[in-house]
Amino acid sequence: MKGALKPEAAAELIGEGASLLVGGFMAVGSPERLIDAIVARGTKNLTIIANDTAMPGRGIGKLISAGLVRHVIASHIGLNPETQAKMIAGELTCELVPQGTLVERIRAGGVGLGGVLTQTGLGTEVEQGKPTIELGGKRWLIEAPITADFALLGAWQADYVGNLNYMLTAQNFNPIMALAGQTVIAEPESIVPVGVIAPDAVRTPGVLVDHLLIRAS
Amino acid sequence: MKGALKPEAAAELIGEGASLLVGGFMAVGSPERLIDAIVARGTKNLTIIANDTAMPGRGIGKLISAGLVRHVIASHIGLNPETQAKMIAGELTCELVPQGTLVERIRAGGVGLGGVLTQTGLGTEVEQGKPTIELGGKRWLIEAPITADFALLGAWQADYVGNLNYMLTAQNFNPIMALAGQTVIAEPESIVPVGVIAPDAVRTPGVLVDHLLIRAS
Amino acid sequence: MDAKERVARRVAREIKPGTLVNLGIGLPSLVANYVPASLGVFFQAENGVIGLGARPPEGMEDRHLTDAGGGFVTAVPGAAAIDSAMSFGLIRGGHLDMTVLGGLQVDERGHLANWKVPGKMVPGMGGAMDLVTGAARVIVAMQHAAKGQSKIVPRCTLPVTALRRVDLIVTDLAVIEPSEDGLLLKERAPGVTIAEIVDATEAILIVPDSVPEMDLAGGKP
Amino acid sequence: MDAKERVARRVAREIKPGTLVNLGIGLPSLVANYVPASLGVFFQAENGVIGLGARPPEGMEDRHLTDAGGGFVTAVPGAAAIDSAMSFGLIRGGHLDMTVLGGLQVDERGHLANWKVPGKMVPGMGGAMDLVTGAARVIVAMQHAAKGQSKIVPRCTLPVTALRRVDLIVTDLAVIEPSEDGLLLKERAPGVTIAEIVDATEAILIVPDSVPEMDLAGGKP
Repeated sequence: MKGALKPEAAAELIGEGASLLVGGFMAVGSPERLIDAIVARGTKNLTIIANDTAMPGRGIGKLISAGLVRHVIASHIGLNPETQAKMIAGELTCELVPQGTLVERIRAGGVGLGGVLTQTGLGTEVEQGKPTIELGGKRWLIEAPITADFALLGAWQADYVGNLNYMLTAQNFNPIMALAGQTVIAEPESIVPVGVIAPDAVRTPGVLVDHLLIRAS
Repeated sequence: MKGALKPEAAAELIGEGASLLVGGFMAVGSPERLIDAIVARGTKNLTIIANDTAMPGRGIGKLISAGLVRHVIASHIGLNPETQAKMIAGELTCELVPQGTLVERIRAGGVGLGGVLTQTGLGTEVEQGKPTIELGGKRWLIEAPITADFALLGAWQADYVGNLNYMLTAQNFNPIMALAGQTVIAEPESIVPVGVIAPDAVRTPGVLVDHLLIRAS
Repeated sequence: MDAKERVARRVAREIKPGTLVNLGIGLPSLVANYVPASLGVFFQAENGVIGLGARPPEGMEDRHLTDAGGGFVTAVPGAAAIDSAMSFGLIRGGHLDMTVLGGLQVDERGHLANWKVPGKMVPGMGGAMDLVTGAARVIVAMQHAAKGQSKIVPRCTLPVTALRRVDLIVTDLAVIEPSEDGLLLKERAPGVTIAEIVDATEAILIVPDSVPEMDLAGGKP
Repeated sequence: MDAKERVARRVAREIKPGTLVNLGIGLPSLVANYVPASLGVFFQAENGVIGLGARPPEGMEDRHLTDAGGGFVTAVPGAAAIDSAMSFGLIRGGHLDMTVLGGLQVDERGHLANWKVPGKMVPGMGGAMDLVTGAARVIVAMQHAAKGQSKIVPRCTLPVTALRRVDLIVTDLAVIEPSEDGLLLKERAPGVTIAEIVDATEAILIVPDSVPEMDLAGGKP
């Protein structure tokens, strides 16, 4: 862990065209201050990989509204009409992935596996163009691993070495995405001394975290 | 969760020839009282899937010494000379699996994936007889999922609905094995009222646990 | 009792004690209202909680605790917070005893379509494909018809959610069990005749000699 | 300074501040003794802890906290307890900056054999194959020879641990870097001549004009 950054400094790390894994489920558990800083900077042509695009005015929805997103990989965009409108207008493209497949693809990317063998999506539009394999007497869809330039996480607590934990359903994709970003930036709600988060309470080891966002003023 | 069983009653559930996932790493985190009960009952022809076979007199080592084990799937048997002696004598067979592959195969079995695509073992004896696949410009070994009739877990605390947590390195394979046993029996060091283990401290949800071992007298 | 309540009450009868159940948003979520706490059922919200509870008291909502629709919820005593990998591991690994989902169409093969209306509604499948593929039991809870059109059809015209045959369809008019032979009419809503059901159903129904009325008492206490 | 200490001290020089390092049992585990705490290095024990510390004070050992060899250890402030899936996810996913492992043989291709002597020693590979395949940097720390036999050989006669070329070999006599062209002699132990090293090595070594002595000061503070 390299230290704590101001939101503007964190946003500066992210160049145009970068791919971002963004934690959160309908913006619950998303790093809002970091997203605000990216919006303020206006970094364009982003690829966003996340469960959903939230709703206008919250979480990833703010990136969509600001027109900064070129491609979305998500399981659900139904509660953000702007995402759908921009998709129809050709301003962004969207790959829809079953939620369980999405999280497993990110995990595979993060833990060095070559892909995911799942039955989810077999015989549906999701199967189209993808390889399948017969193993153990069943047919399996082979889904590719996902990694990204950055993982942007929302956390509950962080300690000075970057260990993270999460609160209730604000956990969701965050600990999995922590494995799959080339650079990992976490926005905790509080930063506590080493030892306050006991070893068994850590959900994301600090060795995975490159930067923390400084505390909110 | 169906309630708490005496060790003898738990051992009675396990028939001859059953396959058992057994948590623990060199017996740290293994369910010792449950193992003692199986030894007392003398259930034969067991298949044991575990990181290792511990050492004589501890954990899985007691099953080996009692001659109850027909087949072992493990990453390491080097610290139990009896396992090696029985293997050489033809009393048991042994499949050696890289530790990371082993845990991932168990996870795949537990979470309904068709296999594991890994580079570990490529070009070594581990590859022999197994399919490989080319994906993303790399070659991957396809390793089969593992499930078993039972998962026998060592835990730190359980609550009345079977939620479990673990202590430090006694965690190891336990939470992964909880996913992959047809019947899951957990031996906690203490059993506490519902609510004592906060939702974010649960590592194995009680819905995965079929039986707890009653408290030690 | 309105149509939705009827469906929710009937679905609640299917829930067995001590099981893990996932309820979809909308109509399926109403089922929880008719499952007595004494049943010891745990409801899963796939965004990361086992032991979903009712709405929180006014002013006590926590923004870290929502359901898969994004609405504030509570957690029951004994609840567990899990990440998305564990959540879908439970679903895909067969650890989820039942899922109750809404439907746009179900066909004579028992195939469900519930995630897309090409050109009109492309919200994404969320967790639906994993749920239908992985849950031990899949129940579709929906209105029998929408805008005068039967939702139970010979063959789905909308994109299907999975190849898996769903286990039961519960509508405001009937309970129907997809089987290898086709759609078996099991129960009718109180006061509804077999003829009315057949008339409202585009798919062919297998009608046995006896079709009892639904039991709408809710979950078995 | 005995041979093992010499190897451990030299390997310690390779460790960069703030990194995650896995030390194998035996000789490699000694490396930790020469890495100053100020470096902020976290040691991983693959059985489930990041932030492995020294041996506990007498009488304060906890049976829930051991290393991959089963010996009692401590955890440093900031340690994290992880399960085996996370532990090997870190290893396989390239999050482990360095592993230091013992060796039975290393050959001119840089292939390591360290898990099996057919017919003699069949302990199982434990985590070795994952570590050699997945770690960002693999260092082999071993005696140059065993029972008069060079452990650095033209081609491994023992079963290899992985196809991956290891990054560095540190022995009591020399530091050798496997490269595409072969085994490059980088450093010699204090007082040891190039001729002695070449003589003790069954494999062909590429010997540059200048081969400096090892720095045995331990980790950079």
